[in-house]
Amino acid sequence: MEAADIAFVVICAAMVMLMTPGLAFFYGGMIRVKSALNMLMMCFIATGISSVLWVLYGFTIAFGDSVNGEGNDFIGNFDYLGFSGLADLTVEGSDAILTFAVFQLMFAVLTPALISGALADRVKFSAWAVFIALWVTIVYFPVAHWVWGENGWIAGLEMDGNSVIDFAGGTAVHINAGVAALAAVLVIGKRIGFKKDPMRPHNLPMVLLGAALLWFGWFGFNAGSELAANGTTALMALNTMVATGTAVLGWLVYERIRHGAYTTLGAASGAIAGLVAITPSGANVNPLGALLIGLVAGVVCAWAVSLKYKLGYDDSLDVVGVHLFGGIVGTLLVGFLAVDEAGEWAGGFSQFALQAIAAGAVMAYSFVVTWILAKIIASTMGFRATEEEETGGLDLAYHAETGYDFSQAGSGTTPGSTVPSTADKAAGDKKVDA
Amino acid sequence: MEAADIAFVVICAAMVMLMTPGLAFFYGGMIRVKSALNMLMMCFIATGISSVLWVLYGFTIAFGDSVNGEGNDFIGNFDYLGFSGLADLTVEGSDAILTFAVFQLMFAVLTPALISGALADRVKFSAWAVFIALWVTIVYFPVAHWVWGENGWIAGLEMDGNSVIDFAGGTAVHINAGVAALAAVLVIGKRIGFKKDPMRPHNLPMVLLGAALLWFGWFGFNAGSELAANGTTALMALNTMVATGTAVLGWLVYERIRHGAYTTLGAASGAIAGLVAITPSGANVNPLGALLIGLVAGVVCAWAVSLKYKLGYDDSLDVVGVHLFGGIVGTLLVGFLAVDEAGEWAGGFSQFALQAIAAGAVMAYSFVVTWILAKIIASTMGFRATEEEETGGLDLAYHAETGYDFSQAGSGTTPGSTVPSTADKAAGDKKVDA
Amino acid sequence: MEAADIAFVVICAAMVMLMTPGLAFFYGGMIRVKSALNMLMMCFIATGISSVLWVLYGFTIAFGDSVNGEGNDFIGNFDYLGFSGLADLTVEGSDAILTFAVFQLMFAVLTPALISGALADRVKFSAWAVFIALWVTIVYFPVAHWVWGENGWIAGLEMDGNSVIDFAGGTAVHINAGVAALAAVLVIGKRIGFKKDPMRPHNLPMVLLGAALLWFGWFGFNAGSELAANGTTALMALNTMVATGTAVLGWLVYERIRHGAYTTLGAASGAIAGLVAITPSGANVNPLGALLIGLVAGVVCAWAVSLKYKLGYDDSLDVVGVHLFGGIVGTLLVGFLAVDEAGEWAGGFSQFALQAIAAGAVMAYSFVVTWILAKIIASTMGFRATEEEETGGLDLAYHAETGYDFSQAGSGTTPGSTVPSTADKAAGDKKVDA
Amino acid sequence: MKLIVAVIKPHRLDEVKEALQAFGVHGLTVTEASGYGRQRGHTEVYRGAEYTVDLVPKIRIEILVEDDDADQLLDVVVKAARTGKIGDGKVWSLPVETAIRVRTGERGPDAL
Amino acid sequence: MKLIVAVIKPHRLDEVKEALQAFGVHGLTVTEASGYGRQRGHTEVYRGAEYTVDLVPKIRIEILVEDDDADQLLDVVVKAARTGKIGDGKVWSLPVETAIRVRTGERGPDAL
Amino acid sequence: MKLIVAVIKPHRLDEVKEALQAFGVHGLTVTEASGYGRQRGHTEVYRGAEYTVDLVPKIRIEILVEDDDADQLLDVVVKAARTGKIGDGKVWSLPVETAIRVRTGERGPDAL
Ligand SMILES: Nc1ncnc2c1ncn2[C@@H]1O[C@H](COP(=O)(O)OP(=O)(O)O)[C@@H](O)[C@H]1O
Ligand SMILES: Nc1ncnc2c1ncn2[C@@H]1O[C@H](COP(=O)(O)OP(=O)(O)O)[C@@H](O)[C@H]1O
Ligand SMILES: Nc1ncnc2c1ncn2[C@@H]1O[C@H](COP(=O)(O)OP(=O)(O)O)[C@@H](O)[C@H]1O
Repeated sequence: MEAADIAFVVICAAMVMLMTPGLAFFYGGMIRVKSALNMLMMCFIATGISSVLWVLYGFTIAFGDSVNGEGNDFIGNFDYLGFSGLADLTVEGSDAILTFAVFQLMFAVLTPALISGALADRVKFSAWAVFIALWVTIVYFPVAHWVWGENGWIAGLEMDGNSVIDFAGGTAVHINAGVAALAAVLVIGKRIGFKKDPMRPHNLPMVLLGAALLWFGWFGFNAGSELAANGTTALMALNTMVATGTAVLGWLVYERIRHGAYTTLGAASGAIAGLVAITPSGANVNPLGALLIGLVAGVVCAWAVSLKYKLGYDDSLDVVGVHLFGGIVGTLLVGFLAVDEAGEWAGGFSQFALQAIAAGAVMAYSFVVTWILAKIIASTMGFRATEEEETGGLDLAYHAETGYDFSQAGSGTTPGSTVPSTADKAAGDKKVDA
Repeated sequence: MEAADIAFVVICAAMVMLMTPGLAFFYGGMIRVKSALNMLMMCFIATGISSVLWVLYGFTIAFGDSVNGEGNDFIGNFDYLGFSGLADLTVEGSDAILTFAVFQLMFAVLTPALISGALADRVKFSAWAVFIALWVTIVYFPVAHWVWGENGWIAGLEMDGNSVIDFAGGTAVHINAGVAALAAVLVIGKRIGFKKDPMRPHNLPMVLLGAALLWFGWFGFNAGSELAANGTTALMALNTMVATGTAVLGWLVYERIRHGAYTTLGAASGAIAGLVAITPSGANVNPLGALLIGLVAGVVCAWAVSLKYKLGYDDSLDVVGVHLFGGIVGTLLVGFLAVDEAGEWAGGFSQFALQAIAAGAVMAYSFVVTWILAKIIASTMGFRATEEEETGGLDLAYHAETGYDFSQAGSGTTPGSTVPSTADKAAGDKKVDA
Repeated sequence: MEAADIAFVVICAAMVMLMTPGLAFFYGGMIRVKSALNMLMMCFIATGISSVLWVLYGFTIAFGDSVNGEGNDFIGNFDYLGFSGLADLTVEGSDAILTFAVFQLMFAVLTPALISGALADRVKFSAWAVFIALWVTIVYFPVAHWVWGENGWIAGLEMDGNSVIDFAGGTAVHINAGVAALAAVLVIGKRIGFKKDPMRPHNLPMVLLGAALLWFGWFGFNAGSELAANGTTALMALNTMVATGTAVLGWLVYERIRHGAYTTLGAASGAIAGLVAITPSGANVNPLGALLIGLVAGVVCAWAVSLKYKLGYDDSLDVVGVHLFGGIVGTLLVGFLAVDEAGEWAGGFSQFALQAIAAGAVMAYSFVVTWILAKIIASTMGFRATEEEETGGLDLAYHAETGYDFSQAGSGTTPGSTVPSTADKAAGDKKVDA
Repeated sequence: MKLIVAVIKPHRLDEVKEALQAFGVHGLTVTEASGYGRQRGHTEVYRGAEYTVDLVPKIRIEILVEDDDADQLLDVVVKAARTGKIGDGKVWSLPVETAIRVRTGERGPDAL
Repeated sequence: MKLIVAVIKPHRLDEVKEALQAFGVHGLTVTEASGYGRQRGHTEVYRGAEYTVDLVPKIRIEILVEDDDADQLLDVVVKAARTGKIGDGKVWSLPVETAIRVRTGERGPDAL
Repeated sequence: MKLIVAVIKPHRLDEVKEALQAFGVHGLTVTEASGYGRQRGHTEVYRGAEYTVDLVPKIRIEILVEDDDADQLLDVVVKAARTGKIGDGKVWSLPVETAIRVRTGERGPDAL
């Protein structure tokens, strides 16, 4: 691998890493203050769990065959369990594999974290940890293989000489996470007070901070997916920016007409919707196409976030509305808007059909498997927080912490705390019930 | 274009993208809490608007002639309306153009956003959107052409074999935005309570966050402007850091002597002042010169922010004091401090004269055109919020939102909200008056 | 230097720059609200001071001999005072030196800032500024030379053909700062109310934001230390991620068992502990080794942060617990876990002994010199804030500011402020006592 | 006139507000408070230091009422605020000497 | 002694404070509050869900005064707080039994 | 019954709470407040504009007590809150007509 490309992809990997905290802030700011830390933690724990599993078996399930060509339609081979052999830098091409491994790891961290927004504010922290460990194992790693693996069946689909277009993860990441979110909330049920109590974002600047970090990192996500720095990379970066721009405008205008205000939350949400939609498509459309994809995504997602009230599923932070719908918009529209290397129109029915098949397959698999998984967790260890924990706030219930203490009071804390006990007592003294 | 340079510039573009949210936080933290979201939105909307216009006609006005050499002194040609032809990756050099286009787009987003700080806390959101759409069209795109375009008249100026030095945008970006800010506030007038009511920053850590993101992104802005990775790039990066360092110290020491305290806001402001001043000059001075430029910028800007009280114009967040003065300091000082490639002194009177002409021309054009533009908006759709909106806060008035809700109250919101209505009513139900 | 490597290292430098603000937020969020700005300022001031000193004499002390080979075991030569000659881009290799200079400058900014967390909440701002100016001069610059300088004595150590492994700064940065923190707090003493008053973090999302920015920047810190983009770079990036992952898990599990909760602060602290430990070691272990180093660091540091209560030194934000212990874990463990280029085990007793010598030497030197330095400052200008300043909060005492003003009150400020006086009075009117 | 002060659980505010409206009271003033009492607080953990926080969030409501309504109103508030669990709070009434509506200067019952 | 409590619009605090100073009162205690009353609240929109927020920000002031000054002071406060628009708030007075300055232990009028 | 209200320096809250517990009082309600009085405020500086902030943070405590305990309790609070420096605050007591425990409906002394 060229030094320039390693440099590019390693830095893109760091940028994509920043997306998970970005997502945590994006989500965390939307949550009521009493459970905001729990929301952040749902995202952060994904980093730990996916990183470990990636080394142990995740990489080899998803991309084992990208190294040596052996594997099947559904999963990679198991040659690289524990990353065995991958630190041998004297092997030709090992730099490329390691670079790819660190870049793709960030996707494996982000994808399960995306789901957390739907389940927010009502699940047991320990159940969530178990859920994502299992989910990446049986859903994400295989699906990543299907779409991007050397022998993945979706990667291999062909129709009239066309192949599925999913440049940076419309199906494997966004549709996958979005539909999993839907399946999971159908199992775990609604928050107490859904549609009755107000659930106002506790910190909108934090939401915008999250959106900004996501946006920044998304350049790494999208442009970095070329795994090299060239004209396609630049086109993808440009399209990523302009699609996001129209998506912001689209969402805001929809909101102004429909609800009478240009909201900050709408602007942030529109940006994410645009970024989601341009993810699969941005390397295969021209900038005017990108403008259109962004616009459609902004409007469609602005509409889709109200569905939960109409249909009655409680997707707390609209993972379905933004990621599933945004992902579908991008994945399908590129079927019509695709251009080839020379900028000539290359879309059409067969491309569209391919896109629809890919999207449908991921949706079906992810929905069914996630639903079963959630059911199993719900009926064994239990998925939901107790009513008391949910009402009192998950931060105290699971993390024994309070997010903020702005009291100007002398000792800087909510008056009434007593001195720290320095943990000289029996271990295992349970503070919380996670 | 070399892969290394594409990699470098694409990542720099992403870093510059992050500057606009950075600016939003820098500004937003300084605003009173009741209008903080509006401040953020003034910056975010610039992203949407400039991105769309860039694709439609902005790029071709500013840089159309950089592609095929035709164009005139004042604007580029119109060959690339709608980015036509620019997604053809088989054309030699298309990678360079796309890379340049995405990098320069970020400048076109940031520059109008800079102005927002001056108008903060009192303008109609819709008027602001219209204003920046027009402003980038008739001010920014042409001026960018003058300074950086293949045939731009400022780029073409010569005197004694010297040309104007504006490496990364002292004139086109900072002086331009700073003087436009001045023109606009002269038209729209002062905030209610200016010089009477206290207008304390609502969130200083947010100001520092913004400064930090700006600082980080500025490496992309400054070093990326070389459009390649080489010794000049490294020199620019180094000078960017050290000039910022002395500017922080300069501002803090000035404040300590003059006002008796080292303030956090001063440190953040000093950093921005230093970054502004090193923007045009950093590739053409040695590190000692950079230290000096930073120091002068820190002190001058610390002094200049008080001018508004003395002269009586209400530049809410000191865009004039920081960007106009900082830009002038950097643009003029490099006239004396310039060194050539070999590190030999290359400044002097003719270089200084060139710098002054460039700065003066941009100031004159931007001031006059912006003033007329603001007048037209003020006398047609109206530029100011109503008194009630301004006193009650622009967040509720235009965005139907509240920035924070830290209430530990059971339902996590300010007590007293009622259940969400799921928008099943007549569309266009106006919540706000933007 | 290759363009790809310049591109890589310059961007890594910007990423490392972001770590200092990241650290400021990480620390600032943990502090009681009344001194949070002071914490941020302790970090920000480091940027100004170290940048200036770096240009004046820091670079040449640390790395003067890396340019022309002359120098001694303990410090570099003085050929580059004031960076003389370093802006001459026509000299072959000047690009490499400038690139190296800007990258290493960021380390010289971050390292003293790390110490601030230990002294937080009780020292005079002016004394802190003087302290770090002296500390970088007599501790950091020389130690950087020892470890990374062309002729540094630690870099030159050999045993059985092995050399000390400190890829990105386990000894020079983390052990150095951690032990200096310990020495300094032993001199300045405990905060008023230590072990008695609750000192709860005022803003945990800010702590996580800081951790996220640190984590992101750390990829630049660690991978960038290769000063090139190649297989080692990729391995380091991958190991950085996975070690951090296990460290998060390690800390959380320790906390759950020992204290009964998975805390957000624990997750953030675990991440930093993992990053610290992988810093010296990440380029010389395979991913399974990285998982192990992270896990051990997470658990050891989670335990080590309680030591201050048992032993009675007041290390406010656990610089000793996290950076000293984390640094030691990484520096020593790599002695056993090291692999060579081919991925073969290369650790063992002699490697471990080398590691221990390096760590011990830095600890001894840094502890003694810092202790003397702190004593001198304490007995001349005074190091501590007065009791009144400490109780009332350092933000007002030194910075004449209040961090937050969320009052929805009409004028957006804490009711009771009076109109701004526009500084038309006698200069030097002392607001604060820094 | 009387001033009725109620310190209640935060999530009961909506119920209390609705009950008051139903009763015909159309104004009240709310402040955020913390209460210490029989209801136990909780423990927080920060880097191994365990803090006992014994103040729990409460909402404090003030309602000016005419003398005749006071007793009934007390019952309305108590009923609406009750969950039956420890920490439900207290309600008390104080005698008021004068009450004025700032806008008009009206005094006594007319001020409400 | 009396305790005068005023619930006013936040941006009138400075005027009230100045009027009190002019009157010779040199101490007061302020808390942030929210009020519910005739003044209508506003609607907020979050991702298509519209919330009606009917509590508006108010400032609550407490002033201890000697009996003789109480009546006059009520007028001073009412006048300074008035804007004439709905939501200007209420002022009321309560009888105080004892008042003590913590620093010195002085009681009654001397405590002020 | 009486209501004792104390406005004190924030960092004395713990002492007051402990003193009250020792005395046998097991409940109180706390709000954050700002006070204006003899204690001078401070000056803040934002980009060259100097603001005088004359409100200082205080803690406001309310304690319901039986009539007989009121006097003694006043002393307990005053003593625990005292630092001897300006700004120590005020304590006052008000007559209470009724007090009810929400959970049980108990009235009077039983409500405490
Ligand atoms: N003596 C008191 N004076 C003032 N407020 C009190 C008093 N006792 C209790 N409270 C308030 O009432 C709340 C509930 O009291 P608590 O003893 O916890 O439960 P309950 O009222 O159900 O017995 C407390 O949190 C506090 O705010
Ligand atoms: N009965 C009441 N008890 C306590 N506070 C009240 C009462 N009625 C009104 N208030 C307070 O006075 C404020 C103003 O009252 P409102 O009815 O809106 O306007 P106005 O006093 O001008 O008629 C309210 O926001 C509330 O804080
Ligand atoms: N007349 C008053 N009414 C209500 N509160 C008061 C009054 N005077 C003082 N206070 C409160 O008491 C606090 C301390 O008063 P101050 O005059 O500063 O000091 P001291 O009580 O020690 O003389 C003030 O900050 C304010 O909260």
